Amino acid sequence: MKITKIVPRLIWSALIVSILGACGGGENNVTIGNRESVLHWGNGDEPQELDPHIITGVPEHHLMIALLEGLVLKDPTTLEPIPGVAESWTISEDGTVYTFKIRDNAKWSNGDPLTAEDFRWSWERSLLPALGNQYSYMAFPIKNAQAFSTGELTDFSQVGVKVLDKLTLEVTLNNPTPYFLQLLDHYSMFPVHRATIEKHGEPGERGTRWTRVGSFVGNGPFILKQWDLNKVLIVEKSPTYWDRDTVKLNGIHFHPTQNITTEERMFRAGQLHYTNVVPPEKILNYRENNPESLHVSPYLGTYFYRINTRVKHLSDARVRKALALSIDRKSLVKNVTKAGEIPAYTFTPPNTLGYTANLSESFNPEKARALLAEAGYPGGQGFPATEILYNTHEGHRKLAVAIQQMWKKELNVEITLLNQDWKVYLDTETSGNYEISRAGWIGDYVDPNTFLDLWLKDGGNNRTGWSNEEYERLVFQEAPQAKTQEARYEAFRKAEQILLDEMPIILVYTYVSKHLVHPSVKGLPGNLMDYPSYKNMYLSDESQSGLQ
Amino acid sequence: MTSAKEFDDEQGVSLWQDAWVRLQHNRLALLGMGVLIFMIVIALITPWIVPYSYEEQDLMLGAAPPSMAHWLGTDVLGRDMLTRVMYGGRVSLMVGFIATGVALLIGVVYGAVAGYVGGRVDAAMMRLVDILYALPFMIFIILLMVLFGRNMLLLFLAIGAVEWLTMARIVRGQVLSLRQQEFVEAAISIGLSPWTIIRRHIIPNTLGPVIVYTTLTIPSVMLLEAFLSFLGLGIQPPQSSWGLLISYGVETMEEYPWLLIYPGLTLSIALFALNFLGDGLRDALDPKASKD
Amino acid sequence: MSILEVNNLTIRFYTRNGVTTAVDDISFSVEEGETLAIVGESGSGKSVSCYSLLGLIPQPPGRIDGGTALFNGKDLLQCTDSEMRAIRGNEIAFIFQDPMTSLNPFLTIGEQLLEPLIYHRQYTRQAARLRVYEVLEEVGIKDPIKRFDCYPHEFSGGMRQRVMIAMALIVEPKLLIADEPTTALDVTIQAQILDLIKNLQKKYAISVIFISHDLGVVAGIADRVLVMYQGKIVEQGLADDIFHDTQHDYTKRLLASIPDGPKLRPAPEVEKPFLQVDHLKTYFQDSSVSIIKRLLSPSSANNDNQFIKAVDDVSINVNRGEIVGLVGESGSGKSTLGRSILQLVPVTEGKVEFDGVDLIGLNPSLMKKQRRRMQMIFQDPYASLNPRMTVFDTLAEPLLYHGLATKKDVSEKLYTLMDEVGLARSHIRKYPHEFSGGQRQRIAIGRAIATKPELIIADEPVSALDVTIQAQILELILELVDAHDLTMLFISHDLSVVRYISDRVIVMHHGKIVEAGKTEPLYAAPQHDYTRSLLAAIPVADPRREQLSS
Amino acid sequence: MLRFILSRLLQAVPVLLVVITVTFFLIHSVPGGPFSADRAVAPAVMKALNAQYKLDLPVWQQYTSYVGDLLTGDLGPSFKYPGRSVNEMIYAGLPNTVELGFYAMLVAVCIGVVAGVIAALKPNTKQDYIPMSLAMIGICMPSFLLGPLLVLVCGIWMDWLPVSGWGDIPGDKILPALTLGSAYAAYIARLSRGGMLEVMSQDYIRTARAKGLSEWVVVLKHGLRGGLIPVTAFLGPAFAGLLSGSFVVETIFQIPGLGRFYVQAAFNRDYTMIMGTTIFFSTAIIFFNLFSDVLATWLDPKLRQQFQGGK
Repeated sequence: MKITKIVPRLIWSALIVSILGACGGGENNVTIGNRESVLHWGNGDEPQELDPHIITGVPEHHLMIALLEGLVLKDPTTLEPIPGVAESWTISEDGTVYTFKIRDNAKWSNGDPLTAEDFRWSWERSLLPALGNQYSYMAFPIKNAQAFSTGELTDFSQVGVKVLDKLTLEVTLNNPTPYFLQLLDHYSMFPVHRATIEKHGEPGERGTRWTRVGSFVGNGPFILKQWDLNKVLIVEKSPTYWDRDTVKLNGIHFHPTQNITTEERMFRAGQLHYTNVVPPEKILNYRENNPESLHVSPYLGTYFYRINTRVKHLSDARVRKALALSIDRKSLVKNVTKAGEIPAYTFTPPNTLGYTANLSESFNPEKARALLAEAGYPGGQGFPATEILYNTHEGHRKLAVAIQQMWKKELNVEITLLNQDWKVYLDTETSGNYEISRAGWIGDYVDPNTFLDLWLKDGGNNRTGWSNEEYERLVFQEAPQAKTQEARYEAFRKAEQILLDEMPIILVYTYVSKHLVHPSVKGLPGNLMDYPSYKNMYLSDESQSGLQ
Repeated sequence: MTSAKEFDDEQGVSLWQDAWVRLQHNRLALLGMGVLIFMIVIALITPWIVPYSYEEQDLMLGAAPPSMAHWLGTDVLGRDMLTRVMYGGRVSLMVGFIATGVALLIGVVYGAVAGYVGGRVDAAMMRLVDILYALPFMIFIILLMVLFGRNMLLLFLAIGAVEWLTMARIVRGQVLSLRQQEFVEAAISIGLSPWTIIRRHIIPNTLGPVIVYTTLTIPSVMLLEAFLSFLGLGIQPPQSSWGLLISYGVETMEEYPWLLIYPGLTLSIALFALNFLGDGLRDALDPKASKD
Repeated sequence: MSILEVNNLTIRFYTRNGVTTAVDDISFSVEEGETLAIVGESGSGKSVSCYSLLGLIPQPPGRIDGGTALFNGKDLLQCTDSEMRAIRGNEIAFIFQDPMTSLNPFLTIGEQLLEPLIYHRQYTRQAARLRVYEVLEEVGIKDPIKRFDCYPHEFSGGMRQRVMIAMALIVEPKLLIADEPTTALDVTIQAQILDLIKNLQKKYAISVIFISHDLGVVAGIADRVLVMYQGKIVEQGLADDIFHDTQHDYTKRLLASIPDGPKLRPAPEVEKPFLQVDHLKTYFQDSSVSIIKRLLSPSSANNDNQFIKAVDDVSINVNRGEIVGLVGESGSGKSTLGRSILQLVPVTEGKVEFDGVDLIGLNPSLMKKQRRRMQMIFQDPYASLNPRMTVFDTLAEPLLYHGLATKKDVSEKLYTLMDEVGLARSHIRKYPHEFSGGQRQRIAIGRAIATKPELIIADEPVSALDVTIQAQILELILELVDAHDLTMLFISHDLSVVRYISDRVIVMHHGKIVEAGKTEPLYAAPQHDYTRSLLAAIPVADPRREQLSS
Repeated sequence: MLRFILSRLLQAVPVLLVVITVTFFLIHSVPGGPFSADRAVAPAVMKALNAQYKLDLPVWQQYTSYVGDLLTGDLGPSFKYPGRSVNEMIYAGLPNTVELGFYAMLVAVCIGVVAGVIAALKPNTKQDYIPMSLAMIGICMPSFLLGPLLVLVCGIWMDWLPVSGWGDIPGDKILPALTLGSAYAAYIARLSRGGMLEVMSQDYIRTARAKGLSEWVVVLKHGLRGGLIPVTAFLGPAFAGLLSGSFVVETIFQIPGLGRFYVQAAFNRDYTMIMGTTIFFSTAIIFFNLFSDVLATWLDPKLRQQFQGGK
C-alpha cells in the first residue's frame, strides 16, 4: 500500500490509542498501599548508588537504613544508641576500648551468618584510600584509622579493630569519644557482604555492579526488589532479618520526587504516603486545612551567613556584630520561611543531648547602628557595597532579598546579591573571593562537637579565614580529655562563647524538618536527626484515600 | 563611480513611507501598535510615576490580594505588584526587542549570504549552524556567567547566540527561491556587486516571513530571559521581569492567584498586540498582498 | 435551439480602493454543436463572464449585479451550491490556459482523471480506470496504462493540455469552455491541440466557447465570433463577417496590429562583426540521471548521457546595428544561449567575443565595465521587476551605480528616459504591481537602455503581452534601436513577430542551429524541414485560408 | 535521494567531531569539579576520586582517551551515579524522551494544521483571527506555567488525568504531551496558514473546483498536500527543540527522560554524562534536520523523482 496512505493512518491510530487511555485515574497508591501495607515514600533526588562506602546525601541514607544495619541503631524518638546487629557491648573505664557482642541469629539476606570478621573487613574496605569514601572520617576516632585512610599506614592490623572470636569485636579509640556509638549508625560504618563485592571486582574499585537488583546482599530489615532509573526503587520485607517479627511493612516504594511542587501535588492526588519536603507557600494552607498531615519538628542544623573576615571592612568584629544585630529573625521566620523554623542565637542547636550554649543578643537596631558608627561608618556612610552570595534556590533568594532590605533600612548600607550555580558557588566560597555567603551545616551525630570542630584554622569547612588559638585549645584538647560529660560541655560552652563574641558567622535560624505525612502512616515520630525507622512503621487501613 | 551608499537612503525611505500609508488601513495592526506604544511609554516613565519602590518590602503584609493601596496586590515579600509589573516591563521589552534585533540582524545577513552564494560555501555555513544548534546551551550559559560576571549585555549575547540560528535557516530557504527570480538576474546583468544585490534586492524581499518569525521570537526570548535570570545570568533580584514574575507566580498559583494572573495577562496582551502588528506590517510591506 | 442563453449579465468587483465593472450588461447565446469564440484583450472581461456562470470567481470582492444565464432552461446564477456542483464538471466542463499549473503536481494524472467519474457518475474505481484509459487513448496519449500513474511534471506542455482535454471530456459534457487553451504552447503543438478539439467537438457534438486573444487561432476554429472590449460586446457575428466585413474600429485595430509581412526599414547591410560566439557549449548536470548510473559510468568529462546539452556547439556572429532573430520552440536552448552570452549562466566551453573582448573568464572589475555595454530584457514583466522597488529606484539604480548621473540630476535624466519609453511621468513613485503588463515591459526596457548599452538581448519581450500592446512595444523597440544605434539579439518562439522585426534569423532546435540567413529569403524558401514545419504551423488571421489548410 | 542522504551523513561526522571537541574543552574550563561538595572533601579522598576517573591527567590526554572509548561506543561511567554507565542511563531515558517528543509533535501538528487550514479558508476575517489567537496561547503560556495549570485543573480539581508518571497509569501521557506540544502549535499554525493561502490561489485548485468537487475535497485532498510543505521543513528543527525543551516538562510530570539527565549533569559537572547527552542530542538534531529536508523533497513528486533518478 502506498506509503502516503500508511503515514496518516499511523498518526491517527496513535492519537486514538492515547485518548482512549485517558479514562480516569483508577485507584491511587495510598489506597492500594494501605491495603497491602506497602509504603509510598517521596525520597527527593534519584539515589546515586547503593554502595554504603561511596554515597553521600540524604536520599541514599534512607535506602541504606532499609537495606543494611550497623552494630548500633538509634532510638526513633530520643536517638539514644540501641542494640542493632550487636546484641550488647562493654566500654573500658578510660572509655577507649569497646567490645561488641554480635547476635548469633543475625544473617545476611542470602542466609550467610553475620560475623565480627564481616565488620572488620567492611571497615577496612571503607577506609581504602583508592575507594574515595567521602565519609571515611566517621571512623577517624578509631586508632590509626586516619593514617590508614591517607595511605601512610598500609597494614590494617595496626588499626584499633580486632576480632576476638567469631561473634566478638574489639575496637580501640585514640581517646575517649562519648558520641562514638552514634557514629556506628552511619552508613559508612555499615557491613558489606565480602563475597558479593569480590565477585564483581576489586574492593577498592568504585561502580562495580555488586549493588544491582539480584546481586545485592544486605543485612537490613528489607531486601532490594526493583530499581527503575528515575522512576521507582522497591524494597521488600527481608525473610532473613533477625528482628523480622517486629517489621510490619511488606514493602516500600521509594519515588524520586525531585520537584517539590510536583511532590506536593502527588501527595494531594494520593500517590504518596510521605513527602521529602513541603513547599514553603503551602505550609500555611496545610496548617489551617489539614494540620494532621503536616509534620514539622526541629532538625539538628543551623542556617547562617558566612562572613569572609579577610575582607577589610568585614575584618572588624563590631561591623559583623552590627550586621547580626540588625536582622529581625522573628519576622524572617514568620513571614519569609514560614515553616516554623526557630530563630538561631547559638551555632549548636539548643539542648543537643542536654547541651545549650549561652545565647547571643537578639534584634537590636539601635545598638547595631551605634556599633557601626563606632567602627567608622556613622549612619552607613562610607560603608563599601557588600555582596551576598547564594546558590540558585528559591528559599535562599527570598531570605537574601529580605535581609538585604533589612540592612538597607536599618543600617543604610548598600547590599547587592549574587546568585550562582551550585558548583560555581562552592568554588567561589572555597577560593574565598566572596564577602558574605549563605551557608548551612547539618550535624553528623547528636553532639556539640560536630558543630564546633568546624572552626579549625584553615579547616576544610571553615572558609571564613577566622581562627582563635584559645577556641582551638578548648575544642581539640580540653573537651576530648574532659573526664565528665558536664566538664566537656563546659569547655564547649566557653569555646562557643568566643565564637559568638567574634561573630565570624551571622546565625539566622535553626532548621526544622518538614514533611507531609498521610494520617494512615503510624510509627514515625519526628526526631532531631529526621531519621525514619522503617522497621517500626506500619499503615493503619483507614478508608480515607487521597485528600482534596 | 559614486558609492552605492549614496542613493541607498533614497530607496529605503520610500519603502517604509509607503508601508506606513498602507498600514493605516489595517485596524487591528493599529490597535496592536497603540498598545505596544502605550506599554513602551509606561516602561520609560516608570521611575517617575510608580507608587512604591520596587524593592520596598512590608513583611507583615506578605501576599495581599488587590486593594485600594496596592491595585494589583502584593507579592510574598509584601512588595507592590503594580510597581514590579511596570519595572518588569522595562526589562522584558528591552530584552525582547534588543535580543531579537541582534538575532534578526545576524540571522538575516548570515542566511542571505548562505542562500545567495550557494554551493559549498552554503553547505559549510549550514553545517556551522548545525554545530551551534547542537552545543549544550546550559554549559554555555554557566561559562558565560562565570567568565564575564553578569550584566545585561551578556544576556543579549546568550539569547542572540541561540535565536539567530533558526532565523538564518528561514532566510536561507527564502533566498534560495528568490535567487531564481528574473529580477535578480537583471540586477546581475546591470553589473551590481553581489553584496549590493543582497542588500538592495534580496533582503527587502525576505521581510515578509522574517517579520512573522520575529513576532514569534520575541515571546520566546522574553521567556528565555526569565530562565536565564532564574539561573543567575540575567537580572539579579530584587529587580524582576515579566518572565520572572510569572515563574514566581506559578509556585503560589493556588494560594495567591493574582501573583500569576497580572504579569501573565500583561505578557499575553503584549504578545497579541505584537502579533497583530507583525501581520499588519507583513501585509503592508508586501505591496501585492494589500492590493485587493 | 440554444444550449446557453446569457442576457444583460453585469459583474462588478468591490475592492478597498474602489469598484470596477468587469462585465457591463452583455448578452449572447451558444447554439448546440456550435463553436463560439470570444475575443478580447486582457482586462476585457472575456474570462470573468464565463467563470461567473459557474461561480468560479471569488465572491467577496466580485459580485453578479444582474442578468440571467439559462442553461437547458435553468438559470445558473440562481442555482444553490449542490445544484451548481452537479452541473460543474459534469454538464459544463473547463479547459484552462496554463497546463503547467492547472494540474495538481502532487497527484498522479490518473487520480485526477478518476475524480469526475467517481463524484458525478458514481463509477467504481475499476470501471472509471478503464474509461480513463479509453479517453487518454482518444486524446492521443500513448500507452495510457503506464502513463496512468505518472505525475504531471513528467509530461510536456502539449501532453498536459491533452490530459486537461481528457479530464473535461471524460463525462461527455454538453458545453465545453476553453480559456486560451493553446496560448502557452509552441506553435506546432498548438496546431495539433486545435485539431484535436475540432475533431472531438464533431464526434461528440459538444458546443464550445473558445476564449482567446489570438485572432489567428480563432479564425481557424470558430463558427461565430464575439469581440469584447472593456466589459462590453463591441461586435458579434459569423467568423467570416468579422474577419472580412469588420464593422467596429476596435476590431479593425485588433486585426491591423497582428505582425504580418516583412520588416519595413531593414538595417543597412554592413559587415562589421560586433559579437562573435564560436563553439559555445553550455551543459547542465542532468540530476534526473540516477546516481548509480552516474557512479558506475566512466567519469569522462562530457560523456553523452550525463548532461542536458542546452547549447551544443553553437557559433553565431552579430554585426553592429543589426537585429538578429533567434527562433525555436521551448526547450530549444535559445534563452540559455542568450544568458550564456551575458555570462548569467556558467559556460562549459567555447568563446564569446564582445567587440573584441573575450567575456569568458573575465575578472569581475573588467566584467563590470563590459556589463554596462550589454543589457537584457526579460520575458515575464511580472518577475523581472523587483516588487518592492518603485519605478524611480528601478531606473535610478543603473544610472547612479555606473556614475551616469549624480543624486541631483538623476530625476531629470529619469524623466527623459520615461518619455523615451512612453511612460507617464506621474508614475515615478508607483510600484510594479500597479502597472499593466505592457507598462511594466516599458519600465524593463527603460532599465535596459538606461546605461546606454550597445548590445541588447531581448528574451521573448512581447510574448506575454496582448496583441495591440505587442505592436506598440515592437514599435518602441524599433525606434530605440535606430535612435541609440543598438545591436539586438531578439529571442522568440513567435515567427511572425521575428519576421516583422529582425534583419537576419537563426533557427535553433535541441541546442543546435539548424538554419540561419536573411529574414525574407528564409521565410520564402526554408531549407531545413524543421523550419518548414514551424512556418506551416503559424495560424493565419483569415478563416478562408485556415479552413482550406486544415 | 540516496546520494543526498549519504552526503549529508558524511557531513555530519565532522560536525559531531567539532561538537564533541568544543563541548569537552568547554566543560573543563567551567569552574567547580564533579566532586566538590558542601562538606569539604579531604585532599586524599579528592586525589583518589580524580585518579579513579582519570581526571588527574592533563585535559587533552583525557580527551584522547575519551574519544578512544567513544569509538568503541562506551560513553564512560557517570560521576554522579557511580554504579551506572552513561550508556545505560541514556538507554533508560532516551525512549521516554523520544516518545514524549513524538506525542508532543503530534499534538502540535494536529492543533497547528487544523487552526492553520481553518484560518486560511477565509483570510483576515473572524474565522482567521480566532484559530490563530487560540494557537497563539501556546506561545504566551510557557511550559513551566501551562504544565502546573493543566495538572491543577485536569489532575486535581477534575481528577480526569493522572498527575505524574509515564506509562504505568493509562492516560498519563496526555498532559505532558499537551504541555510540550502547545508551544509549537503556534508556529505550525502560522506556517500551515501561509502554505494553504499560497496553495489555494494556485490554478489547479480552480481546476479541482471546476470539476465540481465538494469544497472539502478540494481543500483537504488537493490543497493540503501542497500547503503542508513549509510545515515539514519546520518539523526537523522543531523536533530537535522538543528534545532539549523536554527538561521542564519531565521535571513537572516526573517523566524518567533524557532531558532531566541533561540539565542535572550540567549542574553536577558530570562530565561523561554531559558528553553523552550532548552527543545524543546533536545526533538527534542532525538526524531530524536531515529527516525534515528529505521529507520536504519527498513530498513533492517533482523533487522526489529528480532524486530517485529518471523512471
